[in-house]
Amino acid sequence: MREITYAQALREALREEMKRDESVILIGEDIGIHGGAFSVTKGLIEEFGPERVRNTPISEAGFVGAAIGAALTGLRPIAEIMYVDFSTIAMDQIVNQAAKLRFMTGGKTCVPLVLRTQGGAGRGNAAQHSQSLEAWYAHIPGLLVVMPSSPYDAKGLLKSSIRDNNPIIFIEHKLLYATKGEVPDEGQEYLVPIGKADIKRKGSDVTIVTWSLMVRKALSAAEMLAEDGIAAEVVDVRTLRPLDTETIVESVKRTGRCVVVHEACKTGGFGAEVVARVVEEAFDYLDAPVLRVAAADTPIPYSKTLEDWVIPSEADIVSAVRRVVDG
Amino acid sequence: MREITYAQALREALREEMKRDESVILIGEDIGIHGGAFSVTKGLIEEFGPERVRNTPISEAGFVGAAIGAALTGLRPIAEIMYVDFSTIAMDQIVNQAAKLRFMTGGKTCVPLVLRTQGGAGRGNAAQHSQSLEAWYAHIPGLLVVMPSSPYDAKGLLKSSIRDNNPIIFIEHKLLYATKGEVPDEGQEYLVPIGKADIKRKGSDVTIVTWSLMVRKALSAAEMLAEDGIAAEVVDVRTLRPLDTETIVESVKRTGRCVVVHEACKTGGFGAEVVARVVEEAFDYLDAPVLRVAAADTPIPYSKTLEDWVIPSEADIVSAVRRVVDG
Amino acid sequence: MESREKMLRMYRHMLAIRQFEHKAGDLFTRDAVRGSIHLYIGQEAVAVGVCSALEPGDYVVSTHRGHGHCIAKGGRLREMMAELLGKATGYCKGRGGSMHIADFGSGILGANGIVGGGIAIAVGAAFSAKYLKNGRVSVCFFGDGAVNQGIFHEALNLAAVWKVPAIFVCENNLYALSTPFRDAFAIEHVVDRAAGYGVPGCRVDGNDVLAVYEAAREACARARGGGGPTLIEAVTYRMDGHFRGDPCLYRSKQEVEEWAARDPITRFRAKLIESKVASAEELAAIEDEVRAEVEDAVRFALESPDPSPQDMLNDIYA
Amino acid sequence: MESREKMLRMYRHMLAIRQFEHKAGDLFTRDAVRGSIHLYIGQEAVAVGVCSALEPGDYVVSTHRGHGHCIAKGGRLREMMAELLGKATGYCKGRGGSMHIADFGSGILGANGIVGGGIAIAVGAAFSAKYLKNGRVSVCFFGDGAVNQGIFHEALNLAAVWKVPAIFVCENNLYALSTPFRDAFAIEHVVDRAAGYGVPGCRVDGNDVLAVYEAAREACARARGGGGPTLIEAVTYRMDGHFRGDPCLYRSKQEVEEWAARDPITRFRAKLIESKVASAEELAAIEDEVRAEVEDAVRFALESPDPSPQDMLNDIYA
Ligand SMILES: Cc1ncc(C[n+]2csc(CCOP(=O)(O)OP(=O)(O)O)c2C)c(N)n1
Ligand SMILES: Cc1ncc(C[n+]2csc(CCOP(=O)(O)OP(=O)(O)O)c2C)c(N)n1
Ligand SMILES: [Mg+2]
Ligand SMILES: [Mg+2]
Repeated sequence: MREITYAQALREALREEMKRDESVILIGEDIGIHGGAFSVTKGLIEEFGPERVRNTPISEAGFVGAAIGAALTGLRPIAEIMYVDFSTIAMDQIVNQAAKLRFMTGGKTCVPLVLRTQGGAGRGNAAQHSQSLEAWYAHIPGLLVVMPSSPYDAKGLLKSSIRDNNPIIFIEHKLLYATKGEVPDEGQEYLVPIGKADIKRKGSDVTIVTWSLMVRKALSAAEMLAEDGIAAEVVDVRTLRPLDTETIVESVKRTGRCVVVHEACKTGGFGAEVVARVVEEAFDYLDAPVLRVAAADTPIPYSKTLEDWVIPSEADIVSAVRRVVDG
Repeated sequence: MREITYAQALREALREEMKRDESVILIGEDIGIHGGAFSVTKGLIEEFGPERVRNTPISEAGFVGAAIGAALTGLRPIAEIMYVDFSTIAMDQIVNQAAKLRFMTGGKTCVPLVLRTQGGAGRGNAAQHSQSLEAWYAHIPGLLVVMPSSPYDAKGLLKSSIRDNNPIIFIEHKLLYATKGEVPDEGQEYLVPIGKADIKRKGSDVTIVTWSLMVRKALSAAEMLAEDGIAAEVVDVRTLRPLDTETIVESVKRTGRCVVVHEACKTGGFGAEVVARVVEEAFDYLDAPVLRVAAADTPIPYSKTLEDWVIPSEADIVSAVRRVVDG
Repeated sequence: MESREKMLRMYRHMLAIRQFEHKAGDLFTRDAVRGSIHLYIGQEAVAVGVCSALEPGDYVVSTHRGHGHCIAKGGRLREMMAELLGKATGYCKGRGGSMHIADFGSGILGANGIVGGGIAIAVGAAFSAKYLKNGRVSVCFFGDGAVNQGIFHEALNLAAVWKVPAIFVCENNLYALSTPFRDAFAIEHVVDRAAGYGVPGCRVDGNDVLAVYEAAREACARARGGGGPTLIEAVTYRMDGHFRGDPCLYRSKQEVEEWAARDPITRFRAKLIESKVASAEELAAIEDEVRAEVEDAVRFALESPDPSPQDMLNDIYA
Repeated sequence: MESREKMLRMYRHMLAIRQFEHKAGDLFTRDAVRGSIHLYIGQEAVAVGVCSALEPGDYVVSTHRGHGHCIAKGGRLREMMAELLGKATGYCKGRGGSMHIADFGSGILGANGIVGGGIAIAVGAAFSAKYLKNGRVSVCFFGDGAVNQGIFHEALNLAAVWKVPAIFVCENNLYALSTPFRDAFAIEHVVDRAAGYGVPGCRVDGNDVLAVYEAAREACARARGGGGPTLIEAVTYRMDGHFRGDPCLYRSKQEVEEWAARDPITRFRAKLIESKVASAEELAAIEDEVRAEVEDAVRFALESPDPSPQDMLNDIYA
């Protein structure tokens, strides 16, 4: 199979779905000739024109609201919020409107809206451009939350999201755009189902549950652990809401140990939800406490020394696994 | 001691602190002659004048931002957001500005801001006026989150919050305003420390960890359980950030069992964080899985039948406790 | 002058709103309606004037004070009243209540509990009309209070830049809850803001249904002709409190009485008789019919079953 | 005409910004600066013109393109450069970087990574000045792009209604990242929005430091005199990309060249010589001094230690 980047994979998903369905449109800041802050929409305005690739003024609340209105009336908009940090500005529209409209009106409509955004640290973008806010969205009934870790998943999940009739928060990671991975040729269409975790590595000693960029770090950590004879299973949840609890719990029942890894701050992060579910459903199988490896509870600092210290490393994962394995 | 309502207790805290310190001002919608949506600020504009009790246009982001600016430059504003649901509109100001300003600028300033708001269901206010969003705020380093359950705590914690130099999300509950409880006379000043849980009932069989309105339900449930010979300890965390993990863990180590109760939706609620900490720090003491009793994962419905079904009841708490006690 | 039929339909709708609201208020007072309701009494000419200029396919986005818009756009009283009573037969099957009534079949995209929350949504509906070339327009109602929300600004600008067929109708009833207009604005009129977006603005007597209708017709013509959005300021007054139960400490009895003298229904009724569109008897007959309809709606609502929690969870995700 | 001393200080500040930015850009290209930086090159006359009208105690709230405002308001180059390099000696001890530099002692309340994020904060500072009666004014800088954020609208209205001593300075550099002004507005000028808030507006050549200074002086006088806020639109151009590394696909080389011909520093320099405020030699001496200062700042920054994670967590809570 050919290898392409995560950014290319996303672009292909957008292109293919826009070609397939005229009701799919893009809305966002600088997504036209500039191609978006991470070049994901590069070339699309040339191919599909400015009516379908709509650059907007800097008005996150306004254009997300407009995307909701368009979704209610026959279109399938994909709105792009440049950094997940800026989604705070559109929070009423996302959480009080998009997420709840179907329910509040008795299930008589739906809001087929994909909100693409990206988060995460690692580039020195500092506290207002580096957050991992997935826990907020995963707490809101009515939303789906998708966080792919590989080009393959990114493409397949974005296509599924565009075809889904619910509002979906699709969170990419700024450090993943340039990463490469195998993706079927453009002719060979595939979808990745929403709500299905993927076991990215098999193992019998401990279950590492993770998502987004941390999947890569968990896989490296698993390599390191393998050298010490510890076989770690890496479960990439891929979608946080709905969470594929079954796959996680089934894995933990086999391994008896679990470590949850995410880049968001530890306190109140979605890792806690994973822990709570594992405890609720597999308590009797647990040979050790379920631990979390997550960012320190601080805004993301600018300097490299500080940022590196805050974000979980492979070594942090290895040491947490050792703690649950060695007791 | 005299008994006053939660709303009165809050009003006394505001009055006393405004009298004590001229830099304390109030900003919010309809807090003047109308006295606020829940009458907490009733009479204050008459007493302190419109310069200190500032009615604002309907501009949540704007007036929260203004409160931040005032806090940076010598005042101690208390901003009121009528329903926590509307805080979504001010989310950038709260989370990207207020919470991070001190850190981002190297600890060289502080933001002494109290953001009073109220949440919760139970009055048929439906999906956009009934949320419990504390988990969001508790996830953000730089914020403190306070949620008192009694008039005594409400007054003492609001006074402490006003004197604190950090941005504080102070979340009241719409069903608590009319509830009564003992509070020292106005002359007898007291403060309740931020970050200290309160054991509202002693017990040796199970620890119920909870906050806000659910403390009352947990206490009733504990009464019912006592009749069956089950002694439940009820820990009111009072502040979610910082969370008094020590008191919780110490209690669980004594009882060996824990149930967390909150009104927010279960998935991604702050209960998961409590579970994760208990598992991290008291795993070896646990005789049963830690369970959560929380709202169903749905937007809050309007009809009474539906709303009652969604919100945790005393019976739900009793049955969860039975499950962890009976195994 | 519009056709007799059209004018009588306007009258009927205004009456239906008024009587519906009176009943809703009573039911609230009797605790049959929960939460809070915001009655439209006194503002009927705005909803009816605007919606009379619309086609069935056109969109309307409403507010917390939304019953009037819904009725004027063709919403059915039975399902509305049942919703207020939280019944399974209500528009939202009891999930939404007063502030979330929608009727997608009639182009009613929903009331909204968030002040200003619907404004951008209306722009999106207008965009889709333009994109799909279906000739529809999208109307957004909102109060004077909502004008100071950031989303008003963003949405109006977006509509202007995208040149979509959106009509922004500000019902300036002089108060946002307890806040008088003069305390929330440093300008005379809401419509003074239109020029800042390059949008035509128009200020109209919101208690004169025909004046509102004319303004809306002009805005519709502009929108359908590709001329983009319009901002209409309809000056009116709410006769009830902000919500049922509001002590109204912020306004004088005298002011309320002055506005009572400008009641939009009384005025329109007088006009219909004066201009011989209809006789007093004919209008009385309409009044009786409307009363019966509203009573039927109340009966329907009261007799309807409560929703069951079981099927509720199916309405969260599509 | 202002005093010679004042004019030379303006010139010095403009130069300092220009040279600081060139160095910062170089350091970014050499990977010594992380994240992204937005250079102020070409816009120096705005920051310097405005800040020259301010007193030391006055407040300034800045943006993602904030180095210029900081220098103009009296920020120290060493701590600024150290911050760009993420050093312990930087203004923010390496926690903030380019977009969060603040110097509370100089009234600089902080740059901001959120477009529009600081506008309401400036209104709050203006409010506190009014409340505390300390005679200060609060200036908020923001770009044309920020004008379409809801918070601009809310903040401007709040300032007008509260009549606080706030000065809103829009640096209209014709683009918001890749979006040209005409694609984001259906009006000619940003200042066309002022009337909608009851706020006096004024449009000025943002590449003419004395014109900006005059406009700011007038706004300050109004603010200090209790006359409330002013909206100033300073038309200018950024000579570099939106951020360092921007391919600038959205604008033509010709346009860039046209603006290069209107360079604010070259113009001011010519004016100073022409009006005999200073000789070319005197100005060259200033240039040398500034160059030395900037080089000193770079040296200081490069030689400074990295911050340590240990004491970082103390800066989250007060
Ligand atoms: C974002 C938000 N802020 C505040 C409220 C509370 N609230 C509901 S209606 C209202 C006043 C609205 O005034 P206006 O827009 O003039 O409409 P009117 O009630 O006069 O019809 C307020 C403050 C709300 N529902 N949403
Ligand atoms: C809320 C928000 N949206 C988008 C961005 C990304 N962004 C940073 S600067 C910028 C353009 C700002 O344009 P303008 O306000 O004109 O300032 P300029 O860059 O021209 O100085 C954008 C879109 C952001 N930082 N914050
Ligand atoms: Mg109003
Ligand atoms: Mg610009």
